[in-house]
Amino acid sequence: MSFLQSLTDRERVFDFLIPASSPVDVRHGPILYLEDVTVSFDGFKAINDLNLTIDDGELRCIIGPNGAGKTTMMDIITGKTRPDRGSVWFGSRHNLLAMNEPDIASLGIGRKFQKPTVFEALTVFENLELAMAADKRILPTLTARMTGETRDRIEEVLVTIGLTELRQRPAGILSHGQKQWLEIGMLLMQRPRLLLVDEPVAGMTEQEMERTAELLTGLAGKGKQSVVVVEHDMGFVRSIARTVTVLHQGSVLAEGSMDQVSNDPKVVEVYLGADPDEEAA
Amino acid sequence: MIPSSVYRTSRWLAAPLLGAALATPALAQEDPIKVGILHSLSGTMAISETVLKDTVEMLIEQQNAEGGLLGRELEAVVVDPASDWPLFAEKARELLAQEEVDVIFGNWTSVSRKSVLPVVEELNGLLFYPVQYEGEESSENVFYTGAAPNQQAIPAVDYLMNNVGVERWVLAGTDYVYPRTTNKILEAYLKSFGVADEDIMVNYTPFGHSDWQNIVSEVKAFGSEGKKTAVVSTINGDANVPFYRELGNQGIDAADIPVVAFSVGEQELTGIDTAPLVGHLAAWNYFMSVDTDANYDFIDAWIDYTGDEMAVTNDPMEAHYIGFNMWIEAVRKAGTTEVDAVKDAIIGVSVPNLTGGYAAMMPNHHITKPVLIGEIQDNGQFSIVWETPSTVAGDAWSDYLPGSRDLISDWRKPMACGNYNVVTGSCGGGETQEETTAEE
Amino acid sequence: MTISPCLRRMLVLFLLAWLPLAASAQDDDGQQLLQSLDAASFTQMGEAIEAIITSGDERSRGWLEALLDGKLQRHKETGRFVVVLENRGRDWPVADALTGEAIGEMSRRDLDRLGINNALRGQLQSALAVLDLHVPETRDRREAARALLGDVDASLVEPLEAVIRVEEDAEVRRLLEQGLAIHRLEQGSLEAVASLQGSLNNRVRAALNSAARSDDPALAEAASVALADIEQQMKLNRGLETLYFGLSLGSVLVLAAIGLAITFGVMGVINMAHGELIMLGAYTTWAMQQLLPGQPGLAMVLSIPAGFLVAALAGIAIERGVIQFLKGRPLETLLATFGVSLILQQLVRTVISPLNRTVVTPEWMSGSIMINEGLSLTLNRLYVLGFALVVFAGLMLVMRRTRLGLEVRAVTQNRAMARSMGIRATRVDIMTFALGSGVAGLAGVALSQLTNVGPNLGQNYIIDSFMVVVFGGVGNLWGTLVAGLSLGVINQVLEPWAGAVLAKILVLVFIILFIQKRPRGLFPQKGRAAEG
Amino acid sequence: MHSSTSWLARPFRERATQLFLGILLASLATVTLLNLALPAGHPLHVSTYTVTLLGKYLSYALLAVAVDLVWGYLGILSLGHGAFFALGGYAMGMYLMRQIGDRGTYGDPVLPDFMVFLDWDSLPWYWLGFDMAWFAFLMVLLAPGLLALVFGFLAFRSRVTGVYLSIITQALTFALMLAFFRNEMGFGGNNGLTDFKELLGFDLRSDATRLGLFLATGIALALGYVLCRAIVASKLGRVSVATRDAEARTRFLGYRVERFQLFIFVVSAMLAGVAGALYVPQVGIINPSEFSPIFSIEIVLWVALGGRATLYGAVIGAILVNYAKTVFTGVMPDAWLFALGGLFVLVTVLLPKGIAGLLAYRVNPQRSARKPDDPSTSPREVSA
Repeated sequence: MSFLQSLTDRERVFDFLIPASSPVDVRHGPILYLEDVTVSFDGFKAINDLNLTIDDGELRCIIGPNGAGKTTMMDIITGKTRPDRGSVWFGSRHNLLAMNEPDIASLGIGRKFQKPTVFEALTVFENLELAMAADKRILPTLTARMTGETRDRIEEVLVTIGLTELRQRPAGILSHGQKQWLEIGMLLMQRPRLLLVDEPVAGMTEQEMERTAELLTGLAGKGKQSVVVVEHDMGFVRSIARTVTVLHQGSVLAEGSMDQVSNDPKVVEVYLGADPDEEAA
Repeated sequence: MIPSSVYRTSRWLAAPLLGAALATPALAQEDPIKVGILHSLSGTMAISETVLKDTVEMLIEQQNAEGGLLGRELEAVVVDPASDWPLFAEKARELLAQEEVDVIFGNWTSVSRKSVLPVVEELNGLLFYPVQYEGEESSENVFYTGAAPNQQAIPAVDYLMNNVGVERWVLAGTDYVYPRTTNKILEAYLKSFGVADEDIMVNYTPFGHSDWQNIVSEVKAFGSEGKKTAVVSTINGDANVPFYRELGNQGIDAADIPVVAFSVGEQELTGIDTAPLVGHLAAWNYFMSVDTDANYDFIDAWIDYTGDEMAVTNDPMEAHYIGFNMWIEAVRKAGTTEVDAVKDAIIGVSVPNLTGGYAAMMPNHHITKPVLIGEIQDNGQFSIVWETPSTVAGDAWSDYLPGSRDLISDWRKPMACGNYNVVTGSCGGGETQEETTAEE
Repeated sequence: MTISPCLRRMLVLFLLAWLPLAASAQDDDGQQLLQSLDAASFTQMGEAIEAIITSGDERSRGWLEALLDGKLQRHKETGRFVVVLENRGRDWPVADALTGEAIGEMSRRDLDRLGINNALRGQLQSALAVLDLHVPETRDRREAARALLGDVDASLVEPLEAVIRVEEDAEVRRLLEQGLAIHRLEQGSLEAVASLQGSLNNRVRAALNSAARSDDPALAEAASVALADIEQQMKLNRGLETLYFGLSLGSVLVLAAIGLAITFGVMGVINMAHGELIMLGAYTTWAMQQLLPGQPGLAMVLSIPAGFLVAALAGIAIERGVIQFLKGRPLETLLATFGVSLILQQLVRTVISPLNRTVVTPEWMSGSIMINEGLSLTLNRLYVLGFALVVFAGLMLVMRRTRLGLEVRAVTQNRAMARSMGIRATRVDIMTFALGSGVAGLAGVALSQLTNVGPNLGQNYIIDSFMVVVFGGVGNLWGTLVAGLSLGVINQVLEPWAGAVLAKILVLVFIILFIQKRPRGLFPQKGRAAEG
Repeated sequence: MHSSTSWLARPFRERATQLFLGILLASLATVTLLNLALPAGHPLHVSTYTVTLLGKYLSYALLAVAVDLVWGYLGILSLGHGAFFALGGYAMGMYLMRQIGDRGTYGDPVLPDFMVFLDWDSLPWYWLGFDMAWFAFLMVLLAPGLLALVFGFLAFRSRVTGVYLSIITQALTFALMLAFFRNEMGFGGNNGLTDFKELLGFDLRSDATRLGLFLATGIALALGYVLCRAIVASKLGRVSVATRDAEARTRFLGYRVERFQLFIFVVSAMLAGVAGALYVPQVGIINPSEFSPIFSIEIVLWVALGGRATLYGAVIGAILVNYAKTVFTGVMPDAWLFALGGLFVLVTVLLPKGIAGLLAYRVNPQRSARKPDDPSTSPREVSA
């Protein structure tokens, strides 16, 4: 929101008055709000004046050719990369650009990496345990003990991601798809308000894909999680998407329902006649 | 050093018992006499110490060829403390407690001696230490066959002052206790001759220092003040090669600024291209070039033993030669290898050295030595240019250090004290203050 | 050291009419002269030396030179004087001092050396120097003239002026005039100061310094003014000198580290035996000199390829024998190669010797080149500096321009991909490791000219090498170059006021803090080794 | 209360830990018995020499455990842990020096000998307080702890990782070595501190004291082991493993990774300090060579040899290597380096998981096949 607005806005509470852990304020609709975000890596503009708004409980799909800046965008939201310009707000209270990864995570933004990253040396169960929302300072972590309800919660998630019988095996031995799920499971444990899911179905079989689709659609909803999915697989996107955003060269090319965008000539041009340099970049 | 009178008496009581224990049938007469050799065969000090190990082994071989000692064979027990100081202590303990050797020949660096010292004293062993050192020590169980500062450093400086007319001094050394102490002594000594502060430049470098460019050029500048300048080098082993190379290359020749070294002998020179060093000096109590039959015999024996025509001998080897013969003498005199007996017997023993004179064991466990100044020649040998008229007795406590001025050492009974303070009239840590420290 | 009047007299005579003197001496005269050399005190010996020169015996020069390097000796029994031709070992080949013909070997035991001390050496040198003023080679005449600086006194003035008149080489003339000026200055003449203005020569400064201390206020004043002026010029010199020292030290670091920059930086192998590979290179140089006695220069040149080869082969052996089994576990390579380094060290100790080996410096590498009287660069280090740059350039070429370099980079970036493109990754690994090791060998060849050639050689450089590579940024050759040189210069700049030890400490602290600021080194790079 | 301490009790419920403690305590008891009960001549008699030797091994073992904690479970390869060990040692050494009192050569009641003959007139400020045991023992923990805190804070905050971290830890210990070599520092330079007389009033030369020190070291090792085990078995332990294997991921789960790293690093440094403090009175000397980078690398080798990320592996490795060293240097003085070097090469090539891996396989093949802590698969390895 522009500076003037922010002054006139009577509801506005100044950042420094808000404890970082305060619940996200979504009374004004959007849970995520990117404005004029630009970031460039030695000259090459990865994100270029990107504006994006995700509403609370929405399930949004983001598509776009390689180098469109999908992953970079996620890095910015999760605090891994600092943009050169622009503002990123979580709800109407939290300026994400002022926080680091752990803060943002504990604020309720969960992320699933493009390349599934789970803790291979730890068991499936332990992976979920670590992900679980809890006091993550040192001493509490040191003295933490497994309570009944946490165990139940973990079991419950194990069921959802269908890894119950593998719970005691190290995550390292899981198949690619299983790892994908475990990582999604870890997101669930985090109880985030906003999930950023990067290519969740890469390397999955048909059935696995369907189940993932159910999972994600089930997650999203008013007052529950909002989900942002970045995906290449058009079939998958069509199966879950309500609103689709097309990124190209770091900014929004088109936005709308799947049919709208797939009929958009610009989009078609980008996808069919995408020039090789872009692909490479 | 003896912690307290109580402890001492208890040890005097223990000694005879120990003697008895050794005399039990467990050790029959035909058992060999064990000689421990405690020299680094690996690590940084191997360069200097391996030859000393070989020397002792050679001496033992010779002794056995002459029928051994007290009708018994001599047997060498060799261990490798690997240039690792704590390991020295451990190995010393192994030699004395496990192997039960009758005597140890060993150590090179001060720190290794310091780490072995408590062990040798605790287990009442005998240690012959063959290297020139900083002094400031006199242990009941250690015999110092190397030079004390007054047997090397001071005569060398005298020579430079009187025979070369040096007026400006660079005291360059490796940063450890031997150079530190020696330079302290020399500074005091020089100032007692009215040398001004600005005419003395002191410089310390780390072990194995390899980049001498700056220091050498400083020396060069220091030497261009129109006064005759000399460098007194207590630079340790490995650092010497790059140092001398740099000297040579920056064109400092012995005629302009002579360097007199206390740690550079024939052994070190084998590793250096000596051509540019001709005329630089070293002060020792022995040189391979010494022109005596005893020396030639020793050299021949050594060359035959090593099977290397080019093998060289050096000062610490002579020290072992002397120490070994002294021990043999003492054992013969005492009729036993039992430590306390030998300790008493060895004082006053005198054996021929390799420079045509005799070395006698003083009551302070140091020996008498001649001091020689040699100039480096292009064949890696030294030509002797100066020599003390008579031998000099080793001084455990320097007269030029405030702390030790009043200390003397005499291990003959009844005094039997390594650090007797002539002022307080007490032995070392004045017992008078014992209680006060006990309380604090 | 001043030359005694007696010697002066003969020189005057000798110089004024320098037609070679009548060589009519009988052998007994020679015997006589040598007899007198064999004197109790050095003073007597000094006189004997003068006697020899004044005798004008044409053998005198040979005798004096033999005396100078301690090779003029007397047989104990026969009292026969001989010149030792080779004085190593126990039995020495000798030649008769009088007749000059070789007479087989003598045991050093039966020989008595006519020893001299520095004072006599000085006397001999200047005496020979004066004689040298008449040799045809300009270079030698210059040397002689330079050697005379500060050794001129009254009796030499006239003859030297005579020499100057006929000397055609300007440099020799200048030096001799300077020598005379120094003499006049010692005599307290003011105008001498003027003629010494601005000379940076050490001896000149020494003379001026003592003049500045003289009781004649005018002279002292003038001298100190001249000195101050000279000091001004020296300042610049010192600055350049320090820079040179720094670059030279830096070049050593670069040489030691550059091989590591490849094995470690590019392959991600933490090779603790790198130092020992350097050591092998150094020993190769030594071995070469043993094989080619008397031609250190040739040996030096040959040992460059040889050193590379030996180290490279050793590297291949290590790669095949150990590292190939540790693919993907670079850390284990640290452990295994540490074991290898222990073995290599002890191997050298047992096979060759625990003692250091002598590596002779070829004459074209010893000494220094004079930029001006006050600034001269040590040659051996100059060569090493150049060598380092050449090696670096060579490596850059290999990595940038050759097929191997391309493949290496490909494998580094993405092994699997490279494989699928038909690059034989294993072969590339071997080649890369061999290359890195070979370069370490080259470093050894160079280091043999600067420091000990002994079993511990490697140990002294391994830590520094890792520091340099990491400081420069792993896997970046330029980084290594810049890092090495800059660390060298920093160290040498700090040293004069901080002292050698503190300087090193400060450099280390600097590295630590720098890595805090730039956790990827000077030139961060993407790639396998940089990840994590 | 209970909830906050139960994590410490956890290890005692683990079979492996019980086994380890059992073996350790049992061997302590046997050695004591064989040393005291049997006469010197007896074949089974354990001489005081051996006891001291074992004591030294145990202190090394504790050091190895400390290293394994950071390397095995946190993925931080510290090539500078010798520094913390040495600092602890120096703290103890300074106390022992002060205990000599006026029994030094020069009989100076306050100044240690090396200060007297390099004529220092007064005790430097940092030596004050070391005549008090409690202060010295506090320093044994604080000196290494603080160094680790400052160093770790800088390093982890700026996310220095992998080989860069390893090398600057090496730089750290190297710098400290050079510093302690300087005689101006007032730590006895190259000679270090030696010729100790007594500790807490016990004569260091008496066999009883030596046995006591040996036992104390054994206990310390047991406690240290339990502490590390407790940390590793706690959730914090799992977080650190997570950090080791996927640092970024851990951050995105909301853990402040750098703080966890710092915490464990400091704990480990303090353990190393304790090890050093127990080492010094038994070997009777502390000097800068303990700071030498090579020593720190050796420590890592013990751990690797024993088996990384198992703790007990570290203990086995430390004892084995040093025992080998003792034997070889005595039996084959000229060739022992071949043996040691060969050992390192063979073990790393043939037993990637170290001896512990071998044991684990013997005990329970299927489990060891999937040993969760096995770091040799972790991505961080590439850089570490």
